[in-house]
Amino acid sequence: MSRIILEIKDFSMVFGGLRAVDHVNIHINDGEIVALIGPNGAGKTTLFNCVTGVYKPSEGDIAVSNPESKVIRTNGMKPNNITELGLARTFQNIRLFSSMTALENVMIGRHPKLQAGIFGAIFRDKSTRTEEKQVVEDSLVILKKLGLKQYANEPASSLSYGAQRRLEIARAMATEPQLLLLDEPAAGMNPQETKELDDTITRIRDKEGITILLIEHDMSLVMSLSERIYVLDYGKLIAEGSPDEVKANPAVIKAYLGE
Amino acid sequence: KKEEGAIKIAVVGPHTGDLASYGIPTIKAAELVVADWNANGGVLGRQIELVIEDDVCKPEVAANSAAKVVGEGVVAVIGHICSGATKSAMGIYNEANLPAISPSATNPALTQSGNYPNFFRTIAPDDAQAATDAEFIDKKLGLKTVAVLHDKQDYGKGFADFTVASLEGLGIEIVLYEGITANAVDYSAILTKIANTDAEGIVYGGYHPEASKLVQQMSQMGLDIPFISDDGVKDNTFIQVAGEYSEGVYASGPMDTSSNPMSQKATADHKSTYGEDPGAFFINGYAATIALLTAIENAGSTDGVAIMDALRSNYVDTPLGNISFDENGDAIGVGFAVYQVQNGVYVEL
Amino acid sequence: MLKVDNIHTYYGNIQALKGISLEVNKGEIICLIGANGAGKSTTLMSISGIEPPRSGTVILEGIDITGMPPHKIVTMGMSQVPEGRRIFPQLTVLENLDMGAYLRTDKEEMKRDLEYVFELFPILSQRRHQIGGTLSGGEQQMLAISRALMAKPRILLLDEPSLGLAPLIVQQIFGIIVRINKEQGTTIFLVEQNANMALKIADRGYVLQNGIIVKTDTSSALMADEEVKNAYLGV
Amino acid sequence: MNKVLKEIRTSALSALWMMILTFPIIVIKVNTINMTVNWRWINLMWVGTGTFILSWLWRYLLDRKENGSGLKKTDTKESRRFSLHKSLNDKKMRIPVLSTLAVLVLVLPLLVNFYQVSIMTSALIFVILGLGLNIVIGYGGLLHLGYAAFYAMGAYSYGLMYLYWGIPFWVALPLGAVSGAVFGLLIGFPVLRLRGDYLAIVTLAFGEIARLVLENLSGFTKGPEGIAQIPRPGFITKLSLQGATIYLFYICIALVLFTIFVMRRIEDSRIGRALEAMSEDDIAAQSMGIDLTKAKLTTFALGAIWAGMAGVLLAAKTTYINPGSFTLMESVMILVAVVLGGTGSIPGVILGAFLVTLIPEYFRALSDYRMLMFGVALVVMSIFRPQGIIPRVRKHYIVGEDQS
Amino acid sequence: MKYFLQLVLAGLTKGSIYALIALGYTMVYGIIKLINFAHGEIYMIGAFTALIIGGVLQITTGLPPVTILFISLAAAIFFSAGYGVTMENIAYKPLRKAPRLTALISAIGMSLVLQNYVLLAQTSDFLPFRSMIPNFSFLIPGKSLVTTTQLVIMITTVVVMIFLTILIKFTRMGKAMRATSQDKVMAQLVGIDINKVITFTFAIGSATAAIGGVLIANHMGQINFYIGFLAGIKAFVAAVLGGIGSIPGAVLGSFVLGMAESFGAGYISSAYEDAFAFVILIIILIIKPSGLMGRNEIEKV
Ligand SMILES: Nc1ncnc2c1ncn2[C@@H]1O[C@H](COP(=O)(O)OP(=O)(O)OP(=O)(O)O)[C@@H](O)[C@H]1O
Ligand SMILES: Nc1ncnc2c1ncn2[C@@H]1O[C@H](COP(=O)(O)OP(=O)(O)OP(=O)(O)O)[C@@H](O)[C@H]1O
Ligand SMILES: [Mg+2]
Ligand SMILES: [Mg+2]
Repeated sequence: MSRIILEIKDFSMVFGGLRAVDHVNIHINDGEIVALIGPNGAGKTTLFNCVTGVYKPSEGDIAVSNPESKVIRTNGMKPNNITELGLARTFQNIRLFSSMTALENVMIGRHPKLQAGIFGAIFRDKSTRTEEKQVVEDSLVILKKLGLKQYANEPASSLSYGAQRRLEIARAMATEPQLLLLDEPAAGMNPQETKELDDTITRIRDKEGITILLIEHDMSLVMSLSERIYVLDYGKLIAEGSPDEVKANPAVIKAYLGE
Repeated sequence: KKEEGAIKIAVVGPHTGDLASYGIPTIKAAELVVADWNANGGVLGRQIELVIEDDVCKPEVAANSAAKVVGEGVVAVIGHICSGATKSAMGIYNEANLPAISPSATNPALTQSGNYPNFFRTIAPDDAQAATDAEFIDKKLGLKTVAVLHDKQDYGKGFADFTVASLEGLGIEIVLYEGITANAVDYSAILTKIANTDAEGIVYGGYHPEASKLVQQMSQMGLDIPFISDDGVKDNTFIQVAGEYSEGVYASGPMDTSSNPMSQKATADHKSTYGEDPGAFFINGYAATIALLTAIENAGSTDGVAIMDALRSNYVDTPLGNISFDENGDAIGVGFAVYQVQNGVYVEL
Repeated sequence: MLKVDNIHTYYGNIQALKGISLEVNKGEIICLIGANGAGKSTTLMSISGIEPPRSGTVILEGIDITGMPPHKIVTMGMSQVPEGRRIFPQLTVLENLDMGAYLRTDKEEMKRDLEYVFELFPILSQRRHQIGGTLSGGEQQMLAISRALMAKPRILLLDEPSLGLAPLIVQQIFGIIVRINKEQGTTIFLVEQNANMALKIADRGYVLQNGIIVKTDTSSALMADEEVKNAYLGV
Repeated sequence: MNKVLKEIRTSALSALWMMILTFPIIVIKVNTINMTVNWRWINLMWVGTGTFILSWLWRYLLDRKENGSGLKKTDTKESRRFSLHKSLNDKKMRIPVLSTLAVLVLVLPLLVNFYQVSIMTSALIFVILGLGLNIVIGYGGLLHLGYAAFYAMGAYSYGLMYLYWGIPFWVALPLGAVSGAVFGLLIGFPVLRLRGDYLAIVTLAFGEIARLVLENLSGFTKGPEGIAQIPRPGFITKLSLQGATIYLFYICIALVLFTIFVMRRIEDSRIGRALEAMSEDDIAAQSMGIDLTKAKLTTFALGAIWAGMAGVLLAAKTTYINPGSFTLMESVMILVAVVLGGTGSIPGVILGAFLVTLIPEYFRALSDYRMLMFGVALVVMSIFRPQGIIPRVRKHYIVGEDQS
Repeated sequence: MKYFLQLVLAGLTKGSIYALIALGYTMVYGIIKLINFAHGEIYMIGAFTALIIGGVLQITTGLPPVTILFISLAAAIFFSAGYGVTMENIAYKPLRKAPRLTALISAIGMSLVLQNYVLLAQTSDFLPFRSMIPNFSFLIPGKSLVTTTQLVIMITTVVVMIFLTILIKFTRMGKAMRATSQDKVMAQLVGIDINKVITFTFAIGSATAAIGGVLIANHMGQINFYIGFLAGIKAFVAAVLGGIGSIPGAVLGSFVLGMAESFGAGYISSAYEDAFAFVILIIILIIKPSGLMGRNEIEKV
């Protein structure tokens, strides 16, 4: 039995009168690829926002376990502290540091893994120097993994949409997460590009052992990639199971898939 | 040393920015005097040339302006206008051995501390003025309690502080002592506060723009107690701006200049040349320029030490009267009197 | 109806369009496909005057609109669903829709059209007083499309209308596009990544690569084209 | 030909409009006391002709800027302008260029007169201020309108410590930096949640409060009267004014070099990157593990250190300080230096600081028109160099040869 | 109690004065998010124009003061609007796509230009601004509480606020203004002529400033070329305190400032008058980081 990395218990998020997420229970095991799907406005992104600390959950519990299986409750924690626990994410509306280069974007991702403080920066002692060198190297490696190396010195804003989406993944990976949360990584990509993304994500899980939770509306990607699927509708969990189970679930077909 | 060409004299003060109206009249005064003298053959047989520099009344800019005019080879300085700027500039003039005559810097330390040996002024220091006012309040007005306001600036606060000291010495009670914000749009709150004390009069240290707003609002509020102020208010602009509200206001200032023919001439010249009435410290600037040029004439040279000696040892006729300068650089003969606005003119009491 | 002739568009010193020519006839659905960064969005922006081309001409119904300010072009009956949705973030859903109908004065008709878009997207109706900026991604996309419909355009430019929408809605969207094309005779110029779907409903298509049109044909021919299949259809 | 006619028409219309617009203020001068009106019709002619010519020139230049005609020309200009910057990055050129510069700077005070040294020192102090504010605005992306308060902290640290304990310059300098930093942290805490212009206004408020306190606590700070006779730094013995000024000039040079050195290091470090990430997108930055609280406080403290030092230098240079030197306008001018030169760009900010201090000085020849022309210069430079005069150039990392 | 009421009135007076300037400020600020440093100068030019035109009329004609007041007010509105629009055209329009801070520098430059232009063309001195507002006889009994000018200022503030609110909320132009302020590109794509909208906004904002200039000058009794600087800063503070772009917010922010200053001066010390205003400002913004009436800047992530 593998360890549960993320456990969401009886969790709700309320905006004014609107219950965007309604008593949801979700758990993610170490090493899985899990998808979260559902109609527009179902509350998927909101769930991500709460898990990563951007919003404060209204009710319920969110807990993350670290590699030593110590369980830490993260409700109300700041996003940066959650990142330090090994959660990293991408954003549905791309949020890169747009005037920084692709490489610098990834270097920012390395931030929590580095030590150098202000005095290190100014005096640039030996350890800082090696660290700095290491950051550049490590970041380049990550860029290469996502096929972005040729854009290393380009400002992020000048990359095409698809490249920007991949750069978001690269930046999130730079924090060395145990769990990577991807919000619609294939949006704006054509079917060919989506296929390449499929391979990339599989590789990240297999090679790096990073667990993945993704939101996606592209069913071809979801079905081929994920091992388990959660379906949200109007904030409520309406289905859970393997791709085949979900595909055949009448409630899901009615609310989401169509036909 | 080259003894040919024009003799250069610097005029330094705020010529742009919020305090420009205190600096520009002195330029005009100097220009008028110099034009007069140049028409009559200049000084020491040489023409006089003005070097005009802006210091915005800021110490750090004043230091640069001072360095600039020293570099231009001026022989003396008319200025600066603000005491703070003057203090930062004086070090440079001392070093270069240049006398500086200010028409308006009234901070007592400038003459009394001994730190600024090259400094002269054609205006009395704050403490002397304050003493005059305090005595007037005590003897003539017979007030027992007063409220003291100032504009939180160098000049106004200095005056207010010295007045408070003098008044307390005379046993008059200060029921309120506060700074007000210069340039504010309304003073009803502080005036209301004063109305709620038993102050029999208001002493204000500062300049005329705030004073005219204060008296206007006092009258509108029906706060009918004497308003006593300083030389910054004893200015015709005050009467023009405050109009009817200025009636009855007391202000101290140098003794009887309006009847002085030189002063009348200076004002008339200003009107004919610039088409308007002169502004603040115009007469002081005029007197400073005359005193300086006369001193150069008397010294027979443009050497700083000689000029300073001449300033100290000779009396000269100026619109301020017949004046000279004492050891510290304060003008002798620039006494103070208290005036009151009566029928739209300041009348000496 | 719309004729684009050899336009070159730059972002600063970077050339994004390198001589694009295309034609859209009245009543057609035309689809433009291409990889990320090919210049699809730029083409739309150049047509609508936001990024006017440095050279070349754009002709709308016989009138040269090159270099015309965008709002004038809109007056001529063109409307756009831009890339990135561009919802007015501080306005409510209703206000956003109202803004779409900025140029219209026919109050009664507008009311009916409002009912129409709410019928198309019931979720918007539920969210009608919510601030646009807080809508979910897909809801915003629906709002952007509805807003463009509210203008009752004669020609509609759509930049990736299906982006971020649930499969069910995607099918609906394409249905709607066909419907307004058929029912109201609106000419459609469609940019899509979901090329399979787009070509299915389009009459003709253009393929854009690095700022140049490399292919144009009927939709069925393009769908059968090997190169197109490999590069864009993912089969 | 048609085009020329059209241009003439537009210019004529602009001229006419400006003549109407400026009419009351330019032409009429009333004296409500003497009840006289002075009509200065001649001025209208100046406005008319001036606008006619300038509007033509203006449109020509704007057109050139927009449409990039003469693109090549600006390109070469660009490369020339950056040549210093470039040659500094070129290893072979670095040593000769730097040493020439060094020699030039070292002998400068001996070549020019006292005034020039004095304004150069002022400019150098402003460079330090500009670089310090650049941390807050350029890197941290926080619009700070109360920077003069930090500057005042430094100046008053020296002024007061000298006044009460006779502490000398060299002790005051680091203490000024420390008090700046402490003050920066104090301001930093309450404003953590604020963004954009809401932050700007609160910093403005802090700046003004600081000045008001200096003004009103006259028992302690000497109030508006200010602190006079602050000593210039002495070198072994007390120096003459000339000597002290030149000495201070060298001290400023050294501190500017030190500042540049530190700035370059910060810019290119983990901390610098974190600040920049925060300024670009704070939510994404937080999601990358950056602690915003820490980053913001660091920004304020780091920025304030330099203002503190600059303040000590100012006090030493003018020997007199009063609250009037630390007004909102001062904060604004430092901001102008940063943005005009190029937000985030070290050489840009340096140039900006020089321009902001030296333009008004060298415009002295224009006398009355000095500040008018300075204003015009600001508008024109903003429009024709919107990214700053020397925009920031990002570091280019060598990606390695293998293209696999 | 009477003292308290007097302070409230003093605060109201000050508040309405600030509001009159802040209203125009917040219009422009709301739409192009520019910290318009030169707004205060437009206000100053309004006052100067009224002084000049009023003076000329007074000297050369025998019109009654009220007529002169209205003519010079009209002139002030016309010319201030003209200056505002021209300034936008020259100094801000080319910077629409530039970084915000660059536009701010241009505004600072413009402010210096206008200040020194008036300084050079007119004078550095304070000029008396004769009150042109006749005294209402029904106010005479309560003279110590409120003067005619104060009353006129307060009423005008309310009227202008209502007018602007209606303009923005209910008119087509207002709709266009809101769209333009949020997304200029999209505004164009729904058919809005953003140049026209921005020009209009500057015209209205400047006209409001002119009204402020004339009335406030009436109240203060004097003007010079520098009065705009502080006015502009206070307007900026009030506008931000109220919530950027919110018309009622600007008025509320102004009243809070006015009251803070009045009570600070009345109960503690007028030396720290401004400091109280700023302290209140800081406290309010710490509690409510997007101003009193500002919509919380919701950011959907
Ligand atoms: N800050 C907010 N304030 C008010 N309502 C909000 C806020 N954020 C989200 N909502 C609402 O909550 C619901 C869930 O939004 P969410 O973004 O989580 O949807 P989603 O499942 O990610 O949809 P999509 O697939 O379209 O991105 C939506 O109806 C949205 O309008
Ligand atoms: N604002 C901009 N500044 C500079 N370059 C830009 C800008 N917008 C687009 N580009 C560049 O222009 C080219 C065309 O971009 P465009 O957005 O038109 O592509 P697209 O075909 O719409 O791609 P996508 O599928 O990613 O939306 C790209 O190389 C892009 O990097
Ligand atoms: Mg979502
Ligand atoms: Mg696109």
